[in-house]
Amino acid sequence: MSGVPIGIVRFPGTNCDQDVFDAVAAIDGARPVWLWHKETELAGVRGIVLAGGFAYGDYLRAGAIARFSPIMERVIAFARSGGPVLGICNGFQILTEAGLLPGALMRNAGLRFVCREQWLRVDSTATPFSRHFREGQLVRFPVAHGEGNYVADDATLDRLEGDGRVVFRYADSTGETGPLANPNGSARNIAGIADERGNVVGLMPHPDRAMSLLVGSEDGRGVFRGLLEAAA
Amino acid sequence: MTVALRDTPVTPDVVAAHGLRTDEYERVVELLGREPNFTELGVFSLMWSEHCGYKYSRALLSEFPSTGPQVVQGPGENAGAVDVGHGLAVVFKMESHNHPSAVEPYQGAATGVGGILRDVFTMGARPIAMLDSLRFGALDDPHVRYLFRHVVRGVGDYGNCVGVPTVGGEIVFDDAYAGNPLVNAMCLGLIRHDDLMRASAAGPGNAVYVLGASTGRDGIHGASKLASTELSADAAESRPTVQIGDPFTEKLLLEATLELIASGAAVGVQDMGAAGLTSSSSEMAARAGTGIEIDVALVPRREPGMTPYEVLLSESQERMLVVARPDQEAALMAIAEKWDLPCTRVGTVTDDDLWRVLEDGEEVCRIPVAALVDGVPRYVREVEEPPYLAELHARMPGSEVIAGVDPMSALETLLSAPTIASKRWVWEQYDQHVQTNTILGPGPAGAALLRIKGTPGALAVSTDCNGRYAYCDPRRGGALAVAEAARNLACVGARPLGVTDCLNFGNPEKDAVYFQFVEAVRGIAEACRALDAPVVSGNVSFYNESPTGAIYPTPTIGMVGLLEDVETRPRGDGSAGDTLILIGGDGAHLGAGSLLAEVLETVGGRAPAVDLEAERRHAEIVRELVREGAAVLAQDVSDGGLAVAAAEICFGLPAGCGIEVELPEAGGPHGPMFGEDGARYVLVVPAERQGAVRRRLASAGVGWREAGRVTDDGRIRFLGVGERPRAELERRWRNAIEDRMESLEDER
Amino acid sequence: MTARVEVFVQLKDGMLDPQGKTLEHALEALGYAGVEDVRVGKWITFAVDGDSHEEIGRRVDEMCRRLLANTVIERYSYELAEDGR
Amino acid sequence: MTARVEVFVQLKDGMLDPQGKTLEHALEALGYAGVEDVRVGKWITFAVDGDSHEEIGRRVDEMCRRLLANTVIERYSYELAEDGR
Ligand SMILES: Nc1ncnc2c1ncn2[C@@H]1O[C@H](COP(=O)(O)OP(=O)(O)O)[C@@H](O)[C@H]1O
Ligand SMILES: [Mg+2]
Repeated sequence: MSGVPIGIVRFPGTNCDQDVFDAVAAIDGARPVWLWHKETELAGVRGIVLAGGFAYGDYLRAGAIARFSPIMERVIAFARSGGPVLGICNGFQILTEAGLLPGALMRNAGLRFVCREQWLRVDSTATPFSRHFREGQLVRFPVAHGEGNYVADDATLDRLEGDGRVVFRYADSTGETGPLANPNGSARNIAGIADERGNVVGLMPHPDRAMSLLVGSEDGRGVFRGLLEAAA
Repeated sequence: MTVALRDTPVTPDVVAAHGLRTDEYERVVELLGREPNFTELGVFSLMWSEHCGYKYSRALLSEFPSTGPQVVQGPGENAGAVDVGHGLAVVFKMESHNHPSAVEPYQGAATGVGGILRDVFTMGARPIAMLDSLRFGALDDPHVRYLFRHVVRGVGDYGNCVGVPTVGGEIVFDDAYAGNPLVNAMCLGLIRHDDLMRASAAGPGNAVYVLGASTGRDGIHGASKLASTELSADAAESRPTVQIGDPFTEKLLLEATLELIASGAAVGVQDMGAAGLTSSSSEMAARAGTGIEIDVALVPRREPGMTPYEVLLSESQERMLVVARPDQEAALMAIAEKWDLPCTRVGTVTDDDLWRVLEDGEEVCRIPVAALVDGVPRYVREVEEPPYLAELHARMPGSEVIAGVDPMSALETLLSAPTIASKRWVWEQYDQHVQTNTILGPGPAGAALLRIKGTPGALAVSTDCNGRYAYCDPRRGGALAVAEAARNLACVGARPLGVTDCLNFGNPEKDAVYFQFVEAVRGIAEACRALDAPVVSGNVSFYNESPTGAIYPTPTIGMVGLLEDVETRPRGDGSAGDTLILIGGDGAHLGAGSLLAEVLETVGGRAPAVDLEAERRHAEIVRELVREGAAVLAQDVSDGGLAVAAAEICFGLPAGCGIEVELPEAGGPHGPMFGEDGARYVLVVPAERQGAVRRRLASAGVGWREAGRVTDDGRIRFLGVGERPRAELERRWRNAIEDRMESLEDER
Repeated sequence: MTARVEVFVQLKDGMLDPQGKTLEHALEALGYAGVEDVRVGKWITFAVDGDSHEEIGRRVDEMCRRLLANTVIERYSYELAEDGR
Repeated sequence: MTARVEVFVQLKDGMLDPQGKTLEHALEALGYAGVEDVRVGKWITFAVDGDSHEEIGRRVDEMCRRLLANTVIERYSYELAEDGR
């Protein structure tokens, strides 16, 4: 099988690995490659996705244990060297625990796991993963998480907004980003953010579950096309 | 303490404490040719319990049809399986975890999900969906809210963590379940035919391994009962019977098990569920016609000082029993290592047909496998119809009482009754989408629809049961549960492939309960025959009683069906101008129905009569019209009759749409609006398809009438009766449960 | 008086503690040898006023049994201190 | 020596604690007046051996910073005791 190798990290307890694998495989020119958490080499992948799920059961804190897996040293180095890294849901939580993205994801304000179709407003197209959207465009990805409540101190939040690093915000079908559209209490309705250089992005909603109208939305394709182009 | 336990003499009280009747004990002595020792007694009491041995139900369950060209695996294995074409089969089963959930709702529900998942992946199938069928008392009782809240959390947290979507289910709130909630979980898995693994301990000389979690004193009921009499209070304290779920370990166990089955690293695999090591090892030997020898000293423990009795009877979760050939051991160990799971050799398959247990080589049990597994006594008895039924049937409100009910406010009451209202508050706590197969999840339709990747087809699945029907008319109730499931499938264009069941009843030693069971089973058998839905797996849960009496008999049906071409699924996009077609004629039957229960707050009358021929023909025609796209949306008429069905259709239409329903001139509106007569559907038909639909219905000789239309005025109107703004009714329906659950915590 | 209350909740002995077990492995993997018997419980703190130490103690114990601990599977203990604020 | 360790983890002041708030409301609903400032944290206990009290202390502190607490949002404290088993 040919194509640009995109690594999908499998931690014990990752459960969206196959979904992400399928999403990557659905993009012409991309080739999904498994990265086992115990490995210490990246096998030449050009982009990396940390998939959703419950690595180590989310025990103690979501992402807390996974971020110490052997593979993560390589992932961190790859990210620091500018390689495209996407963290979806649990992957986002792991990226914050690993310090690749600022802030933290706390228990949902409603204290309940929440799974629903969710509208997002694209606030920055300056990352590989959002460049195929228009600024202000509404996209629909499902959310499914119990610890998606994004928190950071005001200084950090201001910096994120100032630098255009808030990539996705929870919105309603009209684009309103008020509390009613916020599924988990996240600060300023933040659903996804980028690091300084934009090559590392984490988001709670699932573009990997939005790859076909048959299951509700195909808005996720743009995210993975962008990943491929950045990796190529 | 442990010594005391091990050497406890087997006195009549000890036998009684183990729930064995004297004649059963004599049978044990006869089969052994001697008195059992304490450990052996515990083993028999477990294997001969209803839960493992089905002594009251087995004989009757054989009345179920269980064969058919599509059946790949019928009853007898961990789960049943039916063919879905393209070399694939669906493995499915339903299981109850009622009592554990009553004691500890969160862990009880969680471990219930864990158990049914293992039943499915033990067979080599990857679990692709869960459904949960739940019963609670009324939500105004804080303890019921506590149970409900934590059961839902338990179901969600476990399935979400393992990564299996919960795509459907049902929930009923009724005082009949106040002291005894029901938690039934159904799991579906997908597998290639040739990967199907049977749980047999074949090949004398092969080794037996325990894979997964270590063994603690979880769920040792017999022992704990004993403990409370023989041990000091605090010692009893330290013998938990509540099992704690570990979904993370389950996920590892799932992946490891599928990998070792796919790579041919095992001869047989069996999950260690109820009765743990004892039933798993003896049943595997029984299936293979071999013997088995286990040394409990080799079983990894979580706690010190466990006796053979405790190790054998422990119900610790997330464990598998694996049988492998010597040449498979290396591969097996490598897989266990990869997934960080302990895998320990604990015994050997033998050819002496004996179930032998050693402790450090010293024999503690020596029982013929056949005695344990096939020796189970079977009880069948003739019982008469209990008098309560005649009284119930007579207790039907008079027509003047019914006539006094204001139809529109009755509709408001029905839509905001938690049993009928939207279950959104529940299923939003469940991951409905992981694995990306969910075309229709909870909510939109009575049945869920899942694509089967790599094929053009989709699976439809629904769980259904109306316990009130079964209480008023056990036989009809059993049949109607099957019929409703089939209707839900027809509404998404699917035809039935097979059925699993979870038969929840009271104490079968009581004649009334036994009668309910016998009749419900017959009703299910008749309906499954008529609708070509063989029963391939199931579960029986007796003794669902509380001080306030037995629960409603609740034979929950889980039906799996196939939509060959996913492109023929209902579009669900009705719009103003579409016509409502009522199939199956107008309703008249209010007995045992929702109007009585929720509005008049009384239970009485008979359940709706069952016409299986009509069910079959109507399901057939609905299926065809849906597949042809002639009906963009189909809804079966069930709880709350045509009125509720019409309202639920309206809530699924684009904002702004309303619905207008015509009622027959003659007679009052109550029968037509709220009647729950069977074999009925409402179809939404676009203008341009109406001619075709009329012709098809006429030629099919199916009773039907035009019942109204989709409007653009955002109102729900029953001509000649009254109307309400859709938004107002929808708000009641959508928020009924959430409003009652507002406070975030309740006292236990 | 106002008291600062600390409530400690933990699974009963013998109960499987999946979090503790997983955490124990994680600590070992991080190179912390000789860590054993890890258990993850709850630590709940609050301020409450009442007439006396005893009266508050009785009330807190009741709160634990009714809400703060799940006594079917958990045991609890608590400490009271005069509020020094 | 072997030490029994107790680690206490709690959200930093100023971070609002929905779980604590919920319990506060629930306690009030159950009729417990005058309960305030409820916070729900973690109580992690384990046994660990090492050369000295100090050495163990250093190690436990490191465990907390690296794994047991997320210092972006949480603060921690711990106590060591000679293992009396
Ligand atoms: N406990 C539950 N878990 C998940 N989904 C549920 C549950 N209870 C009800 N649902 C979903 O809500 C919808 C309505 O349920 P129900 O009223 O039983 O449908 P029907 O009456 O058509 O069988 C269905 O899609 C069902 O799957
Ligand atoms: Mg139903």
